[in-house]
Formats: sequence, C-alpha cells, structure tokens
Amino acid sequence: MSTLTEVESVVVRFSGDSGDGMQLTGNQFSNTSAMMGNDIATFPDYPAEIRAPQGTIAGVSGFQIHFGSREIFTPGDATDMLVAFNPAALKVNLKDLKKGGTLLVNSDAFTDSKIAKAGFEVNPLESGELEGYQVIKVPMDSQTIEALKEIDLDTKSKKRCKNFYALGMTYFLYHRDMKTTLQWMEHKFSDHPQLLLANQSAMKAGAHFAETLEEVVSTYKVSSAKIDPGTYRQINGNTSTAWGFIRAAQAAKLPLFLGSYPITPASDILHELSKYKEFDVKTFQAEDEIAGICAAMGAGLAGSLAITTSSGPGIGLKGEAIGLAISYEMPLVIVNVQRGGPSTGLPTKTEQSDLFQAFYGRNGDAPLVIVAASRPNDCFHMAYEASRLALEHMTPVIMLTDGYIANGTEPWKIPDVDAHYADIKHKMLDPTTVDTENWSWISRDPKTHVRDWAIPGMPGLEHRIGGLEKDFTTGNVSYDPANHQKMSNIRQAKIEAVSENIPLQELEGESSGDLLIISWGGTYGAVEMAMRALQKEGKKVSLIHLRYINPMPKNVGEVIKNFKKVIVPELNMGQMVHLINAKFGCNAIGFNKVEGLPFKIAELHAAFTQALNEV
Amino acid sequence: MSTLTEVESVVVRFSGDSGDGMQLTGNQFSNTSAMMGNDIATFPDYPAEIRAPQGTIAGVSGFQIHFGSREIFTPGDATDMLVAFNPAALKVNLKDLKKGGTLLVNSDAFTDSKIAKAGFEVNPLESGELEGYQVIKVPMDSQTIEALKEIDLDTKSKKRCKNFYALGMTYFLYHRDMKTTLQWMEHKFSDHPQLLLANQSAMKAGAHFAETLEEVVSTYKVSSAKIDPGTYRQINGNTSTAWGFIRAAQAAKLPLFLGSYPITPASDILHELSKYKEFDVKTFQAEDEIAGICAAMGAGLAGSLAITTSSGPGIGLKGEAIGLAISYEMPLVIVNVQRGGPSTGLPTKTEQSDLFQAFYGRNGDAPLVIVAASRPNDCFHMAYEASRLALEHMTPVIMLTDGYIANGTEPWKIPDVDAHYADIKHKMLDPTTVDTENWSWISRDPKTHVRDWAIPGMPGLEHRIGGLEKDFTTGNVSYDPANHQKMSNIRQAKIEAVSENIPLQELEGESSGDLLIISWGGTYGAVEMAMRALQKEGKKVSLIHLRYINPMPKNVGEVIKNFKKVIVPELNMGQMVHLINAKFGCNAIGFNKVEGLPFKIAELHAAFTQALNEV
Amino acid sequence: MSKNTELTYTKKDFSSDQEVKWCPGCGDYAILSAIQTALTQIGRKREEIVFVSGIGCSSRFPYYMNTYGYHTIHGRAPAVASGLKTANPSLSVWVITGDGDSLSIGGNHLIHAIRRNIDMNIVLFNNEIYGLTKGQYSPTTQQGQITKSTPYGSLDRPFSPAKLAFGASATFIARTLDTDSKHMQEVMLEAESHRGTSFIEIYQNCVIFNDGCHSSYVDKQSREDHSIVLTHGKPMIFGSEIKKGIILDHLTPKVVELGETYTEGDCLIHDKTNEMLASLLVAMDANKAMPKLYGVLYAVNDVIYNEQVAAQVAEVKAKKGPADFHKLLNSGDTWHIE
Amino acid sequence: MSKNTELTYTKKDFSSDQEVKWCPGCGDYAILSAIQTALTQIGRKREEIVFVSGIGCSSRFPYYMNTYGYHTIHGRAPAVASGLKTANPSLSVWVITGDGDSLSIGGNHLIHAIRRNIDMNIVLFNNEIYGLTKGQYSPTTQQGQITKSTPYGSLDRPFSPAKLAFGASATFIARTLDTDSKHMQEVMLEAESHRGTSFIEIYQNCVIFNDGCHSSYVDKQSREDHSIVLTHGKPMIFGSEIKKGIILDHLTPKVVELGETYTEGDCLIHDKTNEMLASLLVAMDANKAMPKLYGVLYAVNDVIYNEQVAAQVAEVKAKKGPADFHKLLNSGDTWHIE
Ligand SMILES: Cc1ncc(C[n+]2csc(CCOP(=O)(O)OP(=O)(O)O)c2C)c(N)n1
Ligand SMILES: Cc1ncc(C[n+]2csc(CCOP(=O)(O)OP(=O)(O)O)c2C)c(N)n1
Ligand code: SF4
Ligand code: SF4
Ligand SMILES: [Mg+2]
Ligand SMILES: [Mg+2]
Repeated sequence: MSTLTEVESVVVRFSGDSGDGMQLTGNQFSNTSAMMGNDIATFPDYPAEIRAPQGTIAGVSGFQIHFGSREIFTPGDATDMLVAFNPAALKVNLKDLKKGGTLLVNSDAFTDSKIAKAGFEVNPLESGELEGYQVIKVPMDSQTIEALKEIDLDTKSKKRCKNFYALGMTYFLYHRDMKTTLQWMEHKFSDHPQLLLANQSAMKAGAHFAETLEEVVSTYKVSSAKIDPGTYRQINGNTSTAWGFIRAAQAAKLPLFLGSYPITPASDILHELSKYKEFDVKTFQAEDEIAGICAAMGAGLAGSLAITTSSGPGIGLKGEAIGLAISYEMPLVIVNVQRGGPSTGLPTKTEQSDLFQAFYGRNGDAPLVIVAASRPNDCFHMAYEASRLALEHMTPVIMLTDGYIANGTEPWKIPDVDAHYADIKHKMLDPTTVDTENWSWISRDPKTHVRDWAIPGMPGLEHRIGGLEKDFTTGNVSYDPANHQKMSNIRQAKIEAVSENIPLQELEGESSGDLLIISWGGTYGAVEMAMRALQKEGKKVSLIHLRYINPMPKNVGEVIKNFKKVIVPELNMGQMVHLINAKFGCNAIGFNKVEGLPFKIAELHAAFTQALNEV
Repeated sequence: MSTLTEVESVVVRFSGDSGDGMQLTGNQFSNTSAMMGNDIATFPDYPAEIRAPQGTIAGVSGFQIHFGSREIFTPGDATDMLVAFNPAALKVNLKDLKKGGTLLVNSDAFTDSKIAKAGFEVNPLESGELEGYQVIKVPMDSQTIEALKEIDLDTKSKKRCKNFYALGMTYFLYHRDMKTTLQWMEHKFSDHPQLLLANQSAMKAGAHFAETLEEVVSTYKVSSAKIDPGTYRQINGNTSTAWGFIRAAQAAKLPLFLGSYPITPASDILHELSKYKEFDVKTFQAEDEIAGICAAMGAGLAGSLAITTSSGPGIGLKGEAIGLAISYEMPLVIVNVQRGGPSTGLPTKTEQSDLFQAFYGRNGDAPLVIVAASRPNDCFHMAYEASRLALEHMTPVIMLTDGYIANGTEPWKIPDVDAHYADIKHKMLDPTTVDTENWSWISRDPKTHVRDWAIPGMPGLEHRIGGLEKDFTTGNVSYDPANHQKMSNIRQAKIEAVSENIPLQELEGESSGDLLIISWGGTYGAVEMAMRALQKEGKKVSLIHLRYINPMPKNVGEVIKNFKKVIVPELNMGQMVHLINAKFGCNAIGFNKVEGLPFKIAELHAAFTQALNEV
Repeated sequence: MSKNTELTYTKKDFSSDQEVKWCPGCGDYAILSAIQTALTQIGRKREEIVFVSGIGCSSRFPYYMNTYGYHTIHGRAPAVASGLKTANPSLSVWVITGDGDSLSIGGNHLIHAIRRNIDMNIVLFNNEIYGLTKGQYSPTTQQGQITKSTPYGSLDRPFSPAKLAFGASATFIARTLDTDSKHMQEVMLEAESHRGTSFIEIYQNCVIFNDGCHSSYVDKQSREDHSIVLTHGKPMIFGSEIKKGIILDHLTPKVVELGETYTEGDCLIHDKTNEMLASLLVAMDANKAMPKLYGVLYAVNDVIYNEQVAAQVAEVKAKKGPADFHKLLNSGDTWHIE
Repeated sequence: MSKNTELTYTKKDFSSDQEVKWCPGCGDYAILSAIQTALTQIGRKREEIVFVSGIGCSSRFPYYMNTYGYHTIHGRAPAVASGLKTANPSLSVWVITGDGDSLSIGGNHLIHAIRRNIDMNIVLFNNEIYGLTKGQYSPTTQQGQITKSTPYGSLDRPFSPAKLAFGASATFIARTLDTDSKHMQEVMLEAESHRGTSFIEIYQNCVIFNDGCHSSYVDKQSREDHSIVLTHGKPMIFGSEIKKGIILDHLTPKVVELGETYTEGDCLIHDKTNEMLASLLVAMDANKAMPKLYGVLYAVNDVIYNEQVAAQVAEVKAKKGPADFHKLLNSGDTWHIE
C-alpha cells in the first residue's frame, strides 16, 4: 500500500511542550537535510517567554523545516507533515497542515485532562475532525519505553527519548539518512553511555516501526538541490550578525566593543559575541539600554568598533544617545532586532514596525544611515556593511533585522572572507602625520564631508566635543544662526553622500512592467517566492528588495518610474510605503500585515495578483 | 528740528548685559504699550544658559517689542530703534536695525576693553560704521548718577537705574505714557523708598533729557489699535499652557498632576503649575524624564488629568512610556516645547524639528493625537484641547509648542471661560451603574472605539492592564495573530475617529488659487503677515495653519486639491512637507530654515513670491 | 488609612481568573500565595489595593491578583507607583519587581522612591538572574558565575540590595525567603503597617536559570546555620545544633560559638530603630562569609512625601481660599478695551 | 599606569583656549584651577587624560581643559566613561558631574559605575541646585527650601551622596570644598592614585541660585567649628577655639568638648580602610547636626572591572590561541557541495 513519491520540497513541523526537545529535534532534521544536499530554511517558534504549565497552548514549542531540491527561501507557508507530541500542539498547528498532509501524533498524550487543557471539547483523534489528513497515531511514550526496556535507565529518562523515536519515524518517511544524527549523539552523550544508547536505540526503533507500519501510505523523496559548490554551514540571523561584526572589526583592525542590555529577541547577539574574547571582543552588559549605547560610544571614542544591540522598546531609550552620536559624527552601529509592538507588544513575535523609529526616533533633524538584512545569512553581510559605513563615514548606522530572521536558520555558503570582507578603511588619524597646529577635529573631507577620527592617547590632537551645536570650522560651541543652518545642511549632505559608497539597487525581473514590488528586510524569502510564481505565470512583475534604506541606492527613483503600479508589502501598518511615496512622489500601495508572523507566500501571491488586476 | 511722525507700528529692541535688566525694561515698555491700546508682540532673547562674563557677546540679553495701531502678529523682523547698553549689544543687534533707524547707545560703556571684548577692532561710535543711523550717544551711567545725586544710595545701586533712564528716553521718543511704569514701581519697591525714588527719578530724568536733546530729530506716535472690546492681559506661551491645563482639569472636574523634569525651554510650565495648589494641582519634579511621564501615568491611572512636559531630548526619553500609554489607551498629555536640535543642540533657541519625533518616536505602530499651538495665547486653547481630546478619547496627546512662543508674550483677550472652557466629558465610570459581572476594562464605544475609565477605589471593577498585546474582548494578554491585527487596526481607527471631534480646518483666503501655504505651530504670526501682504498685492494665495496635526481636520485633503501649488514653510529641514506629501500624494515644496530663530516676514514673502512665480 | 476590621476576605478573593504561568517549581508561586494570604489580614478593601510591576517573570505578578494591577515597563514601576500614590494617597500600593527590573534598569527609580519615602511596599524578588530573558546575569549575580552573557564568568561586583536601600535613606528594610511562607506573611504585614517606603527583599529561586542560588541559607536543612532571623529586642543568635551568636569586636560584627567564652548576653541585641546598628548590619550582610539576615533590619519614621504633598495642598488652600479661575485670569496687569 | 616622572607641566598646559563662561564668583572656577594644578602632579601625559561630563554648569568643565574631553548628555557621563575606560584601560578618566546630573537623572549610572569599580575619578560638584536650568531643587537640596519649582518649599528628603556611594559598594569616598584649593588638590591626587572608582564630592557654591548653601562649613570663619578634616590614623578632633572631638557612645558617634571629661585619646581614630567605621561615618555624615567630614572617608582595594575584563580577554587568548576567523566560520557542522 505504501508508495514512494518524488517531490521538490517538503515542509515538516515538530511541535510539542517546551520540555519535549522540539528545537533539538528540528535542528537534527534540518542538519541532516542540509548534509544530504537539500536547500533548507527553518523557523523555530518558541512560546512566550515564561515556560507555561505543561500541556497548555501557551507552552507549545515548534520547529518548522522546509527542505527541497530547489532554492528554498522561507520555512514554508503550510506544512506537509505535522508531528504533534500533545493535544495542545495539535490544536495550535492543525490549521497550517495542508489538506491530505501527514499527521503524526503521540496518542499517549491524548488523555482527557490534556485534551481539555488544549481546549478541545472532545478527543480530536476520535471526533472525526482529522478526516482528510493522513493520521498516524502512535503511543510514543509507551513504545519508546518498550523499545528501551533493556537499557538501565529510569522511566522518566526513557520517556524523554520519545522525540528521537518520532524523529526516527520521520527520517524513514522522508528517506533521510540517520548518520548525521547518530554521530551528533555520540558527541553529545559521550559522557553518558546509557543516554547515548537510549537515544540511538529510540531513533532506530522509530525508523523501524515506521517501516512496518500499515498506516504509512506514502514516503517521500527529495533529491539534493542544485546548489552553488562550496562549503556550507547553517546559521541563524543573530549569530550571523555577531560574526559580521567580528569580521568587520578584523577588517578594520580595530577591537570590537558591544554595549548592550538583554532583550528578546536581540539577546543572542550579546551571548554570541561574549564567547569570542580571543578576537578582541569586549562585551559590556550595561545597567540599561541607555548605558549600553553610552558605554559603546565611550569605547568608540576610545577607538573601538562600537556596537549596541536591542529591540524596539530598548531602541527607544537609546534615541537621545543616538542623537549625540550624530552630533559627535562618530562611528557606531545600532542593531534593532524588531519584534511586535507597540510597547512591550509581542516580544517573541516578528514585525517590521520600527522603521519609522529608525528614521525619526530622535529630537531634531538627525539623519543617519539605515540598513536592513534580508535573511538570516545576509545578517553577516549587512553587519559588515553597517560597520563599514559607520567607520568610513563617521556616522551612526542603524541595522534592522527582525525576530524572524534572527532566530531562523538557513544554509550559508561560507564566504571567501579574505577576498570579500577584508579591508575597511576607517578615518583614524596617524598623529605623527598631522599638522597638529592647524588641525581641527571637525575638518572634513570635501567630497564625503566626513571628519577625521582622533582618539585619546594621540598627542597634539586633544580636543573637546559636545552635543551643543558646533562651529563649522573650529568645532567649538556655536550659537550662531547661520552656522546652525550650515551644520544642519552638512549633516544631511554627509548622509546623502553615503549613496556613492553603496551598490546600486538590484532589480529582479524586467526593468519595466505592470507591477513593481518594493520590499525590505526580513520578508525577502516570501516576497521572492511569490514574485517568481507570478513571473512563471507570465505576469509583468519585478522586485526591488531594499537592504540600504537610508540613503537608498541612487537608482531607486529611476526604477520606480518604469512601472505602472508599485506595491510595498510590509509587516507593519504601512511605514516604508509612506516613505517611498513621500520621497518619490509616487502612489505606491501597501500590503500590510501585523500578526506577529512572517508573510506567507500565498497571501503575497494573492495580494500581488489583485494589484495586477487593478493596473 | 524734531518732528512728530504718525506710524502704524514700531519695533524697539532693548539690549545689554544679562545683568542690565533688559527683560524688565522690555516688559515695562510692552505693558505700557498694551495699556495704551496698541496691539503688541514681544520676543525675549536670553543668552545661552550660563551667565557669561560681563560685556561679552555670549552674555547679551535682549527684549524686542513690536507695537502698533493694527493687528500685530510677530515681534517684527527688523528694528526701528535699538537701545544698546554696551558694545557687545551693539555688535549683536546692529544688523537687525533698519537703515535710518534710531540707535540709542550708552557711551559710558564704550571703553577700550569693552569695545575689544565685543570684538570690535575700533570704537564703532567713532569709526563711521554707524553712518546711516540716527545715533543718540548718551553717557547713561554718569547721567543717571548725576540725576540721582540727591538720593541716599550707593553709586552701584544708582548705576543700576540706568535702564530706567533709557526707558524714560524711549518713552518720550514714542509718546508713551509713563503712568503704568511709575505705578508698577510703587508696587515693586514699596519696601524700598530710596529705590523707588531713584528709579522713578531716573526714568523721569531720562524722559526730560530726551525732550531737551538736540540730537533727537524725530519722535513717533502710534495710535491705539482697533481691537476687539474686552479685558486684556499679557501672557507668554508657557504660562498660557499651564493655565490651559488648570482650566481643563476644572472643566473635567479632575485633579491635575504634572510629572516633569526641568529642561529649557519647558521648565517654566512646571514652575507655573507649582504655584497653584489651591486648584488641586500636584507637581512632581521627578528624577528624570522617564520618571516624570511614568509618575504622570500613575496619577492618570489613579484618576487625575495627567500631564508631562519637556523638550526634545527629554521627549526622546519618554518614548517607551508613551508607547505604554498608547497600549493602555489612557489619557495623558505630553507637552514638547521644541528647541534647536539635534542632541543638546541649541537649548535656548527655537525650532520645529521634533514633529517627526512626535509622530514616530516610539517602537511599533503607535498612533496618538498631536496638536500644536500657533502663538503664545493659543497655548491656553490648545492645552485645553489636548486635555479634552486625551480625556474624551482615552489616548495620549502630544502638544507641540516651541521656545519662541513659549517665551514670547502677547496680549490676550481674557476668554469667557464659563461659556467656552467649561465642560469636558471624560470617560470615568460611575461604578454603581456598571454591570460589574459582564464588564471588561477594554469594552469600547462602538463609534469612537474609546474604552471606559475605571480607577482604583472603584469596587467591582478591579482589572489588570499591561504593555503586552491584549485580547480585543477580554483585555487579557493575547499572543493570537489575528487579535494583534485587530488591535492594531482599532488603535489606528480610534485615533482617526478623533477627526470627528475637532473643528474643520479654517482657510484664510480664497478657496482656490495659485498658492496654498500650509504652516503649523509657532510660525503663525510671520506666515500670516507675509500672506496678507501678498494678498494685498493681489496674489492668489491662501493659508491653512494647522493646529490639529494628527489626525488632521477632515477637509485638509480637499482644500489642497484646489491650489496649483502648495508650499510648507517650517523651522526644520522639511518634516511637515514630507508628511503632507505622503498623506495627500501632492507635490508640496518646503521652505525651510534652521537658524534657531523665528521666520522673518520678509523672507517668507520672498519665498512665497518665488513659489508664485514658478506656478 | 485606618484598618477596616470588618472585611473577611479569604486568600481566594485575591486570585484573579488568569492561569499562573511561571515554570513549575518557581519560587514565585510561594510568594504569590503568601502575599494573597497576607492581604486577607491588612484590613483594606480589595478595590483599594494596587499592584504595580515592571517587566520580568516576577513582574507578571499583578495579572494573578484580583486587585487593580498595572504591568508597566521595565524598571519603571516605582515611578508609576509614586505618581499613583501621590495622586491618591488612600490606596494601598505594592510594587513587585525583580533584581534586574529594580536594580539594573530601574535602579534610579528605586533609590528615588526610597529617598522620597513614598508610602508603598516595594517587594523585590531576588533570584540573582534575569529569568524572563532566559538567564543573563543581574546586578545581584555572584562574581564568577557562568550565565548566558558571561560564558567565562561574571566580572561585576554584585549589589547588596539592603545596603543600597540604606544608602538611599530607606526607612524600612526587611528580608524574607520564598521557602518560609509564615515569615513572608509576617514581613508583608509589618511592611504594610510601616508608614513610608517599605523595601522588602525576598530570596527567590529560579529553578530554570539559577536553581539553588540561595540554597545554603534558604533550604530547610541548612538554613538555621547560615542565617539569623532578627527579632526586635532579641539577641542575634542562630544555628541548628551548635548555637552561635553575633558579637561586636571593636566595630566589626563577628560570629562566635556560644558556650564557655561567649554567652547570649554578649550578643548584639537587635534594635530595628537604631540607625547606626542598621548601618553595621547592612555592611555585614553584604559580606558573604557572614550569616544572612532575615526579618526587619531597620524601621524608623520620617516624613512621607505623599503626605507632605497633601499637607502642602491643604495648607495653600487654607491660606488662599477657594480656587477661582477668573481671579487667576485677571491677576496682574490687565486693561480694558471698549 | 605607572607614573611618568619626566613630565613637567604647568597649570597653563591644562587650560584650553575656550573662554570660561561660568558666572563671576561661581565655585566652579576654584575647582577648575585646583584640578588643573593637581594634573601637573599626577605624572600622566596630557593626551592620556580624558574628561567626560554630562549636562549642567559643572559639566561644561571639559571645554576648559586642554585634554581630551567629551560633554555628553544629561546624567550619562559615568556610562560613557565606563565604556571608554574598559575599551582603553591605559587612560586616566575623569567624570565631572553635578548633583542633578549624577544623582537625579544619572543616579543609576553612578551607582553602577561604583558597583563595578571601574577605575576612574568621579567628581561631583554639589551646589544643591540645578544651576544650568536656573534654579530648580535637586536631590541634595535641603527640605523646605524655596526654589523655582518649589514655591512653597521642597518636600523631598535629600540624598547624602557619600552614604549613597557607600550603599553602592564604593571603594573610595572623599569630600572636599571649593574654598580650599590645597585640600582639593590633595584629594584629587589621592583619588587618581586609588585603583577603582574614586567618588569625590565637592561642596560648590552657586552664587546665583543657591548662594551660601554650604557657608557654615566651608567659609573660612566658621569652617573649623562645623567640620572635621579626616586624616588616616589621626583622631577625629576639630574646632577653632574650643577643641571638640567625636567619640563613640555605644554605636552612636557624638560630639564632645575636649577637656576634663574627654581627651583626644577618647576620640575615634580615623581608619579609611575600616568598612564598619566607614558605615558609621557615612550614616553620621548624613545627620545635619553633626560636623561635615572632609578628606578621604573610605579607601579600600577590590577587584576592578576594567582590569578583570582585560584579564579575561588575555586568559581566553592564552587558552584558545590566536583568533582565526576561518576556523570560526568552519566550526560546528559544515558540508561541502561539489
Ligand atoms: C526596555 C526593556 N529592556 C529590556 C527588556 C527585556 N527584559 C525583560 S525582563 C528583563 C530582566 C528580568 O529580570 P528580573 O527583573 O530579575 O526578573 P525575573 O525574570 O528574574 O523575575 C529584561 C532584561 C524589556 N522588556 N524592556
Ligand atoms: C535629557 C535632559 N533633561 C534635562 C536637561 C536639562 N538640564 C540640563 S542641566 C540640568 C541640571 C543641572 O544640575 P546639576 O547637575 O546640579 O549641575 P549644575 O548646573 O548645578 O552644575 C538639567 C535639568 C537636559 N539637558 N537633558
Ligand atoms: S524562568 Fe525562573 S523566575 Fe522565571 S518563571 Fe521560570 S523559574 Fe521562575
Ligand atoms: S548658575 Fe550657579 S553653578 Fe552655574 S555658573 Fe552660575 S554660579 Fe555657577
Ligand atoms: Mg531576577
Ligand atoms: Mg547642581
């Protein structure tokens, strides 16, 4: 009865209680798939911050993997297979399972009390509401315990192996090679031979059980993808960001200093950077976000590559200091890993609603550079770029990512850093070559308007800087009216001049047509997929996905002019579309969603189609 | 030789050292003119915060009065008469004196050292550079001392009376009645008969001296203006703001609570409100701006009309709490008395560059109501309006003023508060009439989307509110995707619905034409004057001056459509023009200036004329 | 506010309908229960009680209380509570906060609330870690500790909360522990009856990110040997088997064994109203080698900000008479145009 | 950093070309002069010295120093300085701040810098008023004082800066006065040589908004009767005509007249390294009835944050060997596509 189907891509989601090891299980599945040459994208979905009581909706933890034999950009809209370890996991995830999809459930967990806790009126395994899915009911707890009966371990520990039992089954269904996970276990449990044996046995037992299972109607095979040759690794956005900074500091031959205060979902950048002291990285966990940025500024004044990281509410607190950094004209990178707002909002959910804040969250006319990463592995590149622009242009740079790409992982072709990420030319002076008598700290490069960087320790270049307006020539405090205008103009011109130092905007698709999609930041994967689908349907649609947000690449205005209609999909109430319309005087429309979730390809496809129909 | 000329309006500026009593002198001149039935506007111009050494440019303090027999909107572009008490005052102010204008200088102060301190190479009284002005050189120190020789006072105290000696001269030149000042002196120096005598004598001596002075070629008369009948007083913007809040609290029958932290130029609102405890006003000088707004929020939660006041840098610090107030949907008024930015910028100078910050200075999509006062006495009205909208719509409201109107005074026809400022209907519940069983704190008015206000102490209405996203129905914490969208929509819709509760935008001029001027906030006076001048020239130009900034009055979009061109003059690098273009899809141009100074009528006239020429 | 003795609440009356969402085994549960029980005895109506918190696991507390409750923003609860109490002094105001919330981002508001002596109870759940953000070190984390953000060990010297509060001129300082419900309740009751800011530190266990950080002095087995329960007027003695006491050697408090050389009579007598003794106790308490102190370390009366504000308003009203807005409008120079 | 003894600066070498813009008669002038003079003796090169300030009259200080100088934002100087010193521990870092800047908006950064014991000198100009914003009360303003924002008298209880610093676990606490240039210089030199955060309070007169607020204990005539200059190892005696001393009555420091009943030998001997004595001194010092304390109240050694950071970096480098970015990129699971 069981059939083998060859498919292009598959989406699997593991879901269970916080304590069920779902992140681990998902990671193993995705590593294995990557090793087997598939392209992948993953989406870990933690519960809200506090571990809720077992078995509740609030306590559900999930991990979704999309793997395929073609390029994969997103973790997938709907799932082909759902592995539900308890009723709450089923309740939360069923709506995303494709009709006809495979549902593997742990029937041992479907006790009356757990069913009730999940909010089901009746047992869904019996109520008929699972009709239309390929349901595989397995008493995972008991079968795992049974499979491990020979092993000398307490029952609780044996039960804990059920995630690998399920993983074994899933590996069988998708013709995955267990080798990678078996090896990983050997390393992980090297000090616990009993645990090693138990977990390995559980996985093998699961795979074996699946093989014999009558219910199993189909298995699926996903060939390896045609992928650029090279060495690959998986990386999530926050790690990628951290590494980008480490590399930028190396390229600039400067020490790296992070001043930060923990906040979800940005904390992992702090955690990651705190590991690499050998790279001359100092991390300073400050008493609050204000002290975080101020300490970073202090380090920047002392000659470090200065970074501060946070999320929306914390970025708000940094506004005054960002203004000071603008006024100082000093290099500083501010990372905002965006989450759902306003206020504390939805700390563990993703959103793009801090774009306005990045542009305008300060008093006065206070322009700075803004960049945004488009996907987990692009965080490396944009962190490097943010650092490069900060150092080359003596300016604070805001780098926007979001909870979705920060936590999401995807394969990353390890770049040739010696070729492409090797040399940042900052503005730090060599005091021995300066005519100290006639030097002023505020003297500028005539073309880029960028000032020099002199730091304490350099003899003869002692100077004083403050947040009061400065005289254009001497850098001293000035209340002169004309000077304030001049300084305001130069601050703006300096940022605009950065457009000479960034790549032109890439356009995907024809250079003219019916619909231009303008997207930015972490929505790239879904937008790209939706656009490709439309292009395949023969629609005249093109895409510019912005990563340099302020200033924008010089050709953006030109590109826009060649399309009949412009649509700006965003995970906010309409921020980029507002900026685009104000800046380019066009009548772009927005497609907006604020549900704390990334875009689905399907909803974008529908929105773009509708926009095309209205052209 | 001396002639009497009748003129429509005159601009006089008193200028001297910080210690010379310029603010007092200016105030007396303006009070006298107001009492004589002129319309007036004044501009006090303090030095930067710290009292600089005597005789320096940085220490110059000035006070400008514009008085006339017609409506006066601004303190005037250029001065008809300058009274300069020392060389530094001359240096700073000469460029604003009209050619042919009168210059009264204290020649005693033109010593070599003071001349040098002011940055003159040679004595300007002798160098010929004052040619073209009507220069009246008077050794004020010695003449004052001489005039008071009979009085039993030390020389230093006598010398201090020289400002009144000069005032007496000025009164004579402009046919001012000394009565008001003489009476004021009686009150002021009631405990110091010697000082009273000295000051009165000095002023009279000054007037008498002017009368006999050969140099005095002309005196000027300004008839009283045709002014609305009523009782008038002078008021500056900060006092006006404070009083507006006191009245609003009375009208709402609520106590008033201000949580604030001192900052220039907003501190005077705190000072003013701290005087009126009999009105149930509590002022809380907090440890910082964050605590200021948070304490105000605490008081608001407890049922007070909650206010917080600051200027740009401090408003930045309040961003996170403003987001919380939006999330709580609670009434709160945040006043930003804008000053020059970015960063610490120009603390004592005026600017309008915090408009973007008001709209967007927070994480997430976080809409609120924004209003802006147009002139000193309009602060009363807009403070009342801000309070009314906050209380009627359960929302934070940002009220923008600026250093110029905050410190500037003008006559104010005392309003009939019983008729026009008498009743604010807030949303506070009467707990005895609530069905407490089925009540939820988040239940809304279906039309306005406004929730109820229940405060601690009300039995049966106990509830919990936080900054996490809330369930639309129960108000409990919710991470549900669809709910977040719904709540984001309702927060926006609620603010948009405020447009039903504000007056339609007034249009000055024809309802269609060549040029529409859109201005906002404290630039009203100068813009109005420039527009009137153009209308007199027959130009097809109209004005809408915005005081309700978000939401805007419903008819603004319509008005814009009927003009060929739109220009937005602002004291920033182009913020409102950006918003107007994004919102209405028009191609308005900006006229921008950031010099820390208000617009001059002439520069606006020129800019509008140029825009008209380009139509 | 005078105590209303007619109220007969049970603990359940103070439980909201929200599911409690801390990790199983978290010390917060016991604190919640102790405070709910204590509230049945304070003689205040439920609607007059307000809980204000910042952000953190501990700060979710108000959601579980069937009183008025405000979950505010990180660190700012003392400021919100200050405004609330000053605006309406008749409320019973409780601030719930964590070691990160109150001592890291909220440190300034904490010391200023204490300085002003605003009449409220500040309850600090000290688990020496950031719980909600998953385990970074906090200002009370021990030096050298490995946490998420200190993979090579924390380098910061920790605050001693009691010492900091004393430095900020606290009028009431107490400490209790999540494993002793009765003691917690006693401390809460004494804190509520204190007039002025009551600062209460609770040793609280975070089972997930800092399990056992307090165990030597909170666990039933070892507690008695590593801590003293202070009682006003009683000597400072402790120990389960061997009785020990605190004596003063010149100025330095020292632990001695009671027996031949020293007797109870040699030990320091606790006097919660003695400022100088308190200054030694908080300094000693910060010393890790010394036993931990439980109970009320310090309690004195001083002027209370919210009372002073109310008094000043009353005074001005008495002096100036009823407020008249027309009089205000017409004050100073006015003129009339016909 | 070791002292460079070959430097021969004069005071003028530390004056910038900017015109000093404080009010005539302001106490800030004397402090500026004392610090400029002290710097000629610390043996550090001018370019290695950095002044960091917040906002306030006092915070304009860096503009007048011919060193590196950063006038930052209100209250945040300790945070900026913390990063600066941690990034480059070889600098001599000075924070200049006012009572509003450091104790109001900047209170949290102050106590955290002190807690971490970052090696810098924090010099607080205490004029008990907000000078720059023209005269509102500050956290050190006396209760009842009429100021711009308290027309009916201030209601806040003031902080005692020394007590607060001690509560925050300061390792160095000193006080000096703007009317005694020599004493200021001595204190600055001792502060600079202290390793860790040196907290120095200076009584400073604001002639415009709070003239004479300190006069009884800073003016030449009355100073000796209302203050004690502490010297390590010396008894605490004071007084111009009648000699007085401080004795300990049980735990409470008391002023006695020296003569028949009490002699110098009965007086407390100052020991700046004694934590318990320091705890009594700072508590006593907050008492307005007692004489003011000048000199170094407390000075002990403890671990220094910036040193620990540097040591940890060195340790990790020693253990892990030279940093290799390629190794990092290839760490963990990788796979190869041909
Ligand atoms: C402005 C801001 N910064 C950071 C955070 C992230 N954050 C939330 S709670 C917390 C620390 C919580 O620690 P603690 O107060 O000790 O509470 P616990 O969870 O341990 O009870 C942090 C850093 C936030 N919510 N807001
Ligand atoms: C964020 C912010 N809030 C408020 C201010 C206004 N401000 C500047 S200095 C100051 C207080 C200064 O007092 P203090 O620190 O005692 O210094 P002093 O002038 O007395 O030397 C205030 C409130 C500011 N510049 N920035
Ligand atoms: S993380 Fe720690 S403090 Fe937070 S709920 Fe869990 S056990 Fe309690
Ligand atoms: S206002 Fe006071 S502190 Fe400021 S410069 Fe003048 S005297 Fe000095
Ligand atoms: Mg904690
Ligand atoms: Mg001060």
